[in-house]
Amino acid sequence: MSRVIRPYGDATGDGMVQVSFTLPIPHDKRAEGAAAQLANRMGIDPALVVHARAMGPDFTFFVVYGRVNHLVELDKVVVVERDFPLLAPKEVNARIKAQLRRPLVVVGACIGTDAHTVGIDAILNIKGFAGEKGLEYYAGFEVHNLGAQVPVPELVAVAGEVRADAVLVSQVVTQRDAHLHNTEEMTAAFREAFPRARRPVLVVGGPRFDESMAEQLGVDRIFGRGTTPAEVASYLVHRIVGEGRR
Amino acid sequence: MSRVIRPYGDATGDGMVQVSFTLPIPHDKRAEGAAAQLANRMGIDPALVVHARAMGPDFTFFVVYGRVNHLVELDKVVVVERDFPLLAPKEVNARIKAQLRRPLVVVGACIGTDAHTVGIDAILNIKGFAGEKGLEYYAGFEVHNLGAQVPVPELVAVAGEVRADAVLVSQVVTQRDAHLHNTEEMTAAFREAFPRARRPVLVVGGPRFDESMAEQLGVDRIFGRGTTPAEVASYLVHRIVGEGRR
Amino acid sequence: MRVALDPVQVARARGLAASAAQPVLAITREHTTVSIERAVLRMAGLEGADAEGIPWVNRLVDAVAEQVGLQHGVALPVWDALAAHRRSGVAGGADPLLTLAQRAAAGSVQFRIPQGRAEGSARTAALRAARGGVRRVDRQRAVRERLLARHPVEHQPWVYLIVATGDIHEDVPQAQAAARGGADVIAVIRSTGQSLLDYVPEGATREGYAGTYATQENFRIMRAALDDVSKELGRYVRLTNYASGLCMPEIATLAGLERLDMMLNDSMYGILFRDINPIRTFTDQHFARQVHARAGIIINTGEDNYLTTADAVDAAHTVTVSQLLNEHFAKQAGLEDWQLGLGHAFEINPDLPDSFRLELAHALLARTLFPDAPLKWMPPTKHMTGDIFRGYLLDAFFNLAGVLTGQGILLVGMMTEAVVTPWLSDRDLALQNVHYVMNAAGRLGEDFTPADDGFIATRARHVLDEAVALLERIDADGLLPAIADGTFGLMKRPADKGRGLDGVVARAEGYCNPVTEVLDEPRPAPRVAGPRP
Amino acid sequence: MRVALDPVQVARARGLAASAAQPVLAITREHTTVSIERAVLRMAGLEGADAEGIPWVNRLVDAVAEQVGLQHGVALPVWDALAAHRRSGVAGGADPLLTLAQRAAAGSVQFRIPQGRAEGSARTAALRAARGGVRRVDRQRAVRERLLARHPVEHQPWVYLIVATGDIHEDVPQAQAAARGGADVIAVIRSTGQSLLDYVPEGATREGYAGTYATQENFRIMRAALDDVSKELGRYVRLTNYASGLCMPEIATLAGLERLDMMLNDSMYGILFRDINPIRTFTDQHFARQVHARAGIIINTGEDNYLTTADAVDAAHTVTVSQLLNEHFAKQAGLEDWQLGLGHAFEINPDLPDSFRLELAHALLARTLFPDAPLKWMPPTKHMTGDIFRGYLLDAFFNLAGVLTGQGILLVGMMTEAVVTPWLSDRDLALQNVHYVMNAAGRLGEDFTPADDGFIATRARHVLDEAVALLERIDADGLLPAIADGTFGLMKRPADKGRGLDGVVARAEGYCNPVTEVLDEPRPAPRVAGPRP
Ligand code: B12
Ligand code: B12
Ligand SMILES: Cc1ncc(COP(=O)(O)O)c(C=O)c1O
Ligand SMILES: Cc1ncc(COP(=O)(O)O)c(C=O)c1O
Repeated sequence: MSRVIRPYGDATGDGMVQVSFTLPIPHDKRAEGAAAQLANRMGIDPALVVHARAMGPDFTFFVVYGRVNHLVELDKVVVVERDFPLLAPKEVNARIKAQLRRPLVVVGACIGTDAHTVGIDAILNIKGFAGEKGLEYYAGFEVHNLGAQVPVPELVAVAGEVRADAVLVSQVVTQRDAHLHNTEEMTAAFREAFPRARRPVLVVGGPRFDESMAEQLGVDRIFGRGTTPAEVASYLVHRIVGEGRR
Repeated sequence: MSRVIRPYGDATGDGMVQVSFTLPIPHDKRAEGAAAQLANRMGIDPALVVHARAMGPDFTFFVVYGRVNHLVELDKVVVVERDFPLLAPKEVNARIKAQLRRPLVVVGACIGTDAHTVGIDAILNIKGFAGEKGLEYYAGFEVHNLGAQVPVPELVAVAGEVRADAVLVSQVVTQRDAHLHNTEEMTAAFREAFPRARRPVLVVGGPRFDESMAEQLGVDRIFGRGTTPAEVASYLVHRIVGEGRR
Repeated sequence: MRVALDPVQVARARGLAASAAQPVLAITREHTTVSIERAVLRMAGLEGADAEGIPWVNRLVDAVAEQVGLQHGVALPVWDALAAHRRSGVAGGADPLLTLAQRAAAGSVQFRIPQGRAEGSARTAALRAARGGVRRVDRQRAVRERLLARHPVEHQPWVYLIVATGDIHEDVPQAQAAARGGADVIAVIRSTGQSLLDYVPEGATREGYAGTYATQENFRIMRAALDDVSKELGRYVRLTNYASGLCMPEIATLAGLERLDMMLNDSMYGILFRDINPIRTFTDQHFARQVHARAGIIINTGEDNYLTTADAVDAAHTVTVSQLLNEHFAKQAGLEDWQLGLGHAFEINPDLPDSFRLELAHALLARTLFPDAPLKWMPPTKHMTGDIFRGYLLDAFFNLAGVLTGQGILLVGMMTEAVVTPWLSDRDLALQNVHYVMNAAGRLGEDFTPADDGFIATRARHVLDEAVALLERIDADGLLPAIADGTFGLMKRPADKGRGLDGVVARAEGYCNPVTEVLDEPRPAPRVAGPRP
Repeated sequence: MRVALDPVQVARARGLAASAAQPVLAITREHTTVSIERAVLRMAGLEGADAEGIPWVNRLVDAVAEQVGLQHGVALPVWDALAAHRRSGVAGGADPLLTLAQRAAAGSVQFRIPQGRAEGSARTAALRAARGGVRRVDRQRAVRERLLARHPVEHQPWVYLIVATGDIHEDVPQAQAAARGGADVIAVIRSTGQSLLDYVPEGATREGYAGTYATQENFRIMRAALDDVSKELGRYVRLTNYASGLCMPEIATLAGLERLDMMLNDSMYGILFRDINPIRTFTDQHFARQVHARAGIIINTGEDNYLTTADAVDAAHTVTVSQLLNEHFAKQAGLEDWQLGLGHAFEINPDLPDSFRLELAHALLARTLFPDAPLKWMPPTKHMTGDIFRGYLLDAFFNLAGVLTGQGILLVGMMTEAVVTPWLSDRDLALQNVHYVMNAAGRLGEDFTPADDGFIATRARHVLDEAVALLERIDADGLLPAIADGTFGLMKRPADKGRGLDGVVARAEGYCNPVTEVLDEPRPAPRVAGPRP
């Protein structure tokens, strides 16, 4: 596979893309020119403004097609690859039993004002996700799922009480970067409450996270869209059991 | 109105846009990273890859949302504004009659292998477009509509025979820039066949033309998507009668 | 379009719902809550907040609770104290209630449960104050009726759009743009955290997350903006918000005072999806619905939510059961059929064979069971993905099912459902989708007659049978235990858990709520109705 | 699903169509064309082109035409000359026909119209050669039947997708991707200019505009690629091209030889939309259809095109008239019902009230009129705009109308219709759209029974009445004058104008066409059928 590629419309290398956006200006020729200018600045040239629609007197919606000049350099793609083996539930349980000699304690929650529990439940509940059972199903895990809208101080307190090995936090609402603010608040609280060596492994997840931002947000790992319970279980084993933590 | 604006998703200045494209690589995490890289290079940051779908083993389709960093500078927007008055059919006829003292001769055609006559017919036929009658309806015009797939030499010959004041050419097929190549071929042929002063006014039209490319293509004017007959009639009067040409 | 149902089975379902609701209604009659008491003060005209943003109604109710408890209601101690103030010459200013609240917050008021003559005059004064508020509500209702007569909305379904920027000043232009694009109803979604706040924030707000705070001032701003655009368009554009969460009774009151037209108000949503205590929720809900009934507000129930956590086919009958319960609770609170925007949703997995026919069956079941209610039809959300094109497609079939089955209120789906709260352009595109479907295929129902023994009718009857079976179980075991068991939306909520329980107070003998007393007085019949079913 | 039509009116419509077609069929029997004669040579196995890319069949036919004219056909002079070659010991090599063509192009062959014995042996030799070609066609048909038995396509409609990169080597992966995505039929659109070329280009091509040249080699490459993917998928993927333009008879022949499965082949498309002379078109068309009949190829007619230039409501009956004419011409050429992919399209202005119901009416009319033909249902194109979301929506309703009314071949619409020739991703999205609709609502037809006196049935009957009225006029005034008048698609095409007229030759007494003679010989009945209506 070539290391440098371009988008594919209907021929190799044609670089074709589709863009849509709204500009806060009334619809006229100048507005269409403005749309073309923006597309040009995005590297689209020629930019075909194929659709423009006035939305009331103050806004115009555009659809633009065209050839983007940028190259995609596959060598420079930043991606968080799975750097641990994917284990079957049996192996997970066996390794926890053999090496940790006690269940691995996990606390889960939606923090802040987020009430979207379906995602964290998908990872934790027996029912699971995509045909895989959740962590509660594993003999090796002791799961405390605190549910929705858990205040950070409460989460920290419970994590301490149950001596959590890992804390799993879900964040689904992302408007105004709510998920980032909440995560930062959470990591700060854990940093404050636990000495570095005793701090539980911090994991966040949700469909709109950028998995490469873990360090920036102060968590150990981020899981995005479509994560399955086995991935999380395997990661926890790798991170906590495999490294002989505690 | 502010002279510098940004795209509007759901708040002023949020800069949000939507992009979709295909990359010629199999769907995996790296591919999603590649999509994010491309979006970043287009100035979208953060770029949310919200949808990725494998299309067979070799291609992946992406939908990306995010904030684009570019500004739209309204002062720098390039746009071909109508720089002539829009006349009613009566005025058009009156001015041709008064100043030209003979009908203004127009030759129309789809050139090359393009058989899309609906656009040029919309401008020329009596039936017209968007409720406006076409140029054939005007007493002031003598219209020769040659129809589809007219070879350039034939067009040049007819234009000479009927002593055309203007030649109106439609180009709808744009794949591989067919419309640009055909237009260039046409203008070259007219330049060769006519002395500069006697060359008919050359007009091209079609839904995917960039109206600002007239000079580059060697034509006098380009008309795009949604052009109406009255605009064309008014332009011809302005250009040919108004300036007392010939 | 209707499906053939066995009338005996329908009657049985209604009877079971009434019987299952009975014990819960009894409980609500024995309790009050902090929010109901605050609502009484709001109805009496107490507005505003202290320097920290804590509303004066909270300050005053808290002070009363601390000193004498709330078991007699807040009215008697408060109007008793007001009388004492007056007697002792404390400057009441233009707003003696506000002055009282301020002084109470400062710890300078001594409350008591008045007895004898004092009780009588406190009650009378409270009733007068409450009646003033209710009159304001009545006036707003009359204004709505007048505006509706002037700018009528004849068509159906009503097109319902969500606005959710978090900033009331961005919401306004977006709502107006949506109205111009064809929206009949604008709902301003609330910020994520609000339902768990035990107070209603004050003033115009710009800092919500994924929604804008419901405040009296925001209500006013938006209602005024929509009045402007209604006039411009010659079509009355309705405003909706959420009477839910810990402040449900107060928000219902503010909605009546500020002429909101519809309110999301479900008998169990707060329990299931906000983990609010069941007793708190049912008690608050009854009061809130009494106010809605008076205000001529159409409620929207929340059965759609169950299908975001449970499967829309397996749990179809739980929607029906909940609709029947919501209907009964609503009627008990004085709401009429035209005010019952019973909820359901297009949430069947689109990969399931015949998914669209199943949706039609479910939608027709609701339509046939509740012939006079303006059903609220919710779009696909759970199975929406980042594939916005597919999303636009699913929304089209949702719209088609809506117009085919005569839904009254169509909440317009957004192609970006799985991505962001709706953008301005999403709303415009969604409206185009609705309008195409209504215009091109709106009357297709005339050509379409599901056979009595066909797939659709059979499925509808099957769901009804399942609903009756579940109602039998609930009736036998109790509604509260059923909620505790995860019957609805798979959420398990025991009656003794959940938020806001400490705000529930058992009423004492002599409990006085001047607002419900006024609402219980006889009054003339209403004139405005919902979208014709 | 069907609509109730008056059988007398239906019979009348068919009778009028036959009667109106009669004079035109008579004319075709009196003529031949350069392309028919070239097709004879192609059937006899003459392939390849000279250094300038002019095919040897053109060279040879031109040489014959120049020397002795084509009024007796090319076969007699050619096989007579071949015999002379053989007699005079000219090295015929492996391919004597090719050698003859090369020598004729160099001016070294003297042609004559053989008489008597010479004529008899030339005719016999030509027949033998033609029979060899027809046997190759028969073998390909047998291969198709075998592959279909192994990898059957049971469902309907067949999902039909267009590939149009202009480069056969880009077309291949795109076609395979489309097949994997669910396409049952792949059509490789032709380059814009090809229909007006009076020769068939040679070899694999990469330089088409908005389509790829139809060449024998391109046919082979694509058929092989689809055979591979058919095997991979266990589902035979059909290949389609265009037997249209000035080389219609030759392309039909190549299609038979290279196992194409369906061909666009309309009796009037070339006249109306390519300004090809009417006599040329009708004559070519009859020959081409005879070959298609033999090859077991399903033709697709082009009524959809009328609705891109004329209005789909006003001109709905012109579609019906053209379908009836196409049916009659096809039957006369030996095609059977299952081979008639009669065209129609979803082109009603989507802003028109009840547009979807009108579409259903038109689609049902065709379905009811031609119960055994696998109708070809074309998507919206004319009213598509750059609003790709709206386009995706319209395509969904097109798909719904298609499955509801039992269309046999569904040409999948693209959201980018108004923008570009389809992208790889457009096709994938379009397939998802089709599959959602088929899976979710495919059986909705079972629940759906348009009333006999309802909007849909009434409209269908009205269009049929208009069609009969128009057929009466055409029958009275003549089909060629009707075409000259702009009856179809508003295009006016007089019988003595148009391209390719100089390639039309009146047959002389004794005209010999060995291919049609072989095709007219009796043969066993075919076994494969189209999508079940
Ligand atoms: C279901 C749902 C609800 C339900 C939630 C029920 C419940 N108990 O969870 C209800 C109806 C209550 C609801 C309410 C609201 N919702 Co909501 N909701 C959704 C919906 C439709 C589906 C979400 C979902 O369940 N996905 C399925 C799960 C399995 O996927 P997931 O969450 O991505 O989880 C996976 C991965 O991300 C990962 N993962 C997730 N978390 C974690 C955590 C860890 C540790 C790990 C390892 C992995 C992991 O693993 C999971 C499995 O793969 C989405 C729209 C959509 N289609 O996405 C909107 C959506 C999320 N909701 C939204 C909003 C705004 C709200 C409200 C705030 C609206 C309001 N103002 O009233 C309310 C209030 C909720 C609140 N306080 O937070 C917005 C968020 C917008 C944004 N991007 O900011 C969305 C996107 C809809 C929209 N477009 O407006 N909602
Ligand atoms: C109708 C149509 C046809 C008809 C044409 C009938 C006819 N007699 O014109 C038929 C069915 C024959 C046809 C055939 C083909 N078509 Co076609 N067709 C269309 C369609 C659906 C509509 C075009 C149309 O009529 N628009 C309405 C007119 C009024 O708009 P307009 O052309 O933009 O004209 C306006 C302005 O642009 C301007 N204007 C235009 N010309 C001029 C000239 C002057 C001088 C002036 C002043 C103004 C002016 O004024 C007009 C009024 O406002 C489009 C898709 C679409 N929805 O746009 C595809 C489309 C144009 N076709 C397309 C293709 C590829 C073909 C084929 C080549 C396919 C094939 N390989 O077989 C064939 C062959 C045609 C050929 N040799 O050129 C592609 C072009 C792709 C591209 N961008 O390159 C399109 C976009 C469809 C697609 N997505 O694949 N087509
Ligand atoms: C019935 C009902 N009530 C309330 C809400 C949301 O309100 P809250 O702000 O209380 O979460 C919803 C959410 O969709 C709902 O469906
Ligand atoms: C019936 C029919 N034949 C032929 C064609 C196109 O072929 P050509 O390459 O001859 O333009 C079309 C185009 O859609 C068609 O509908």
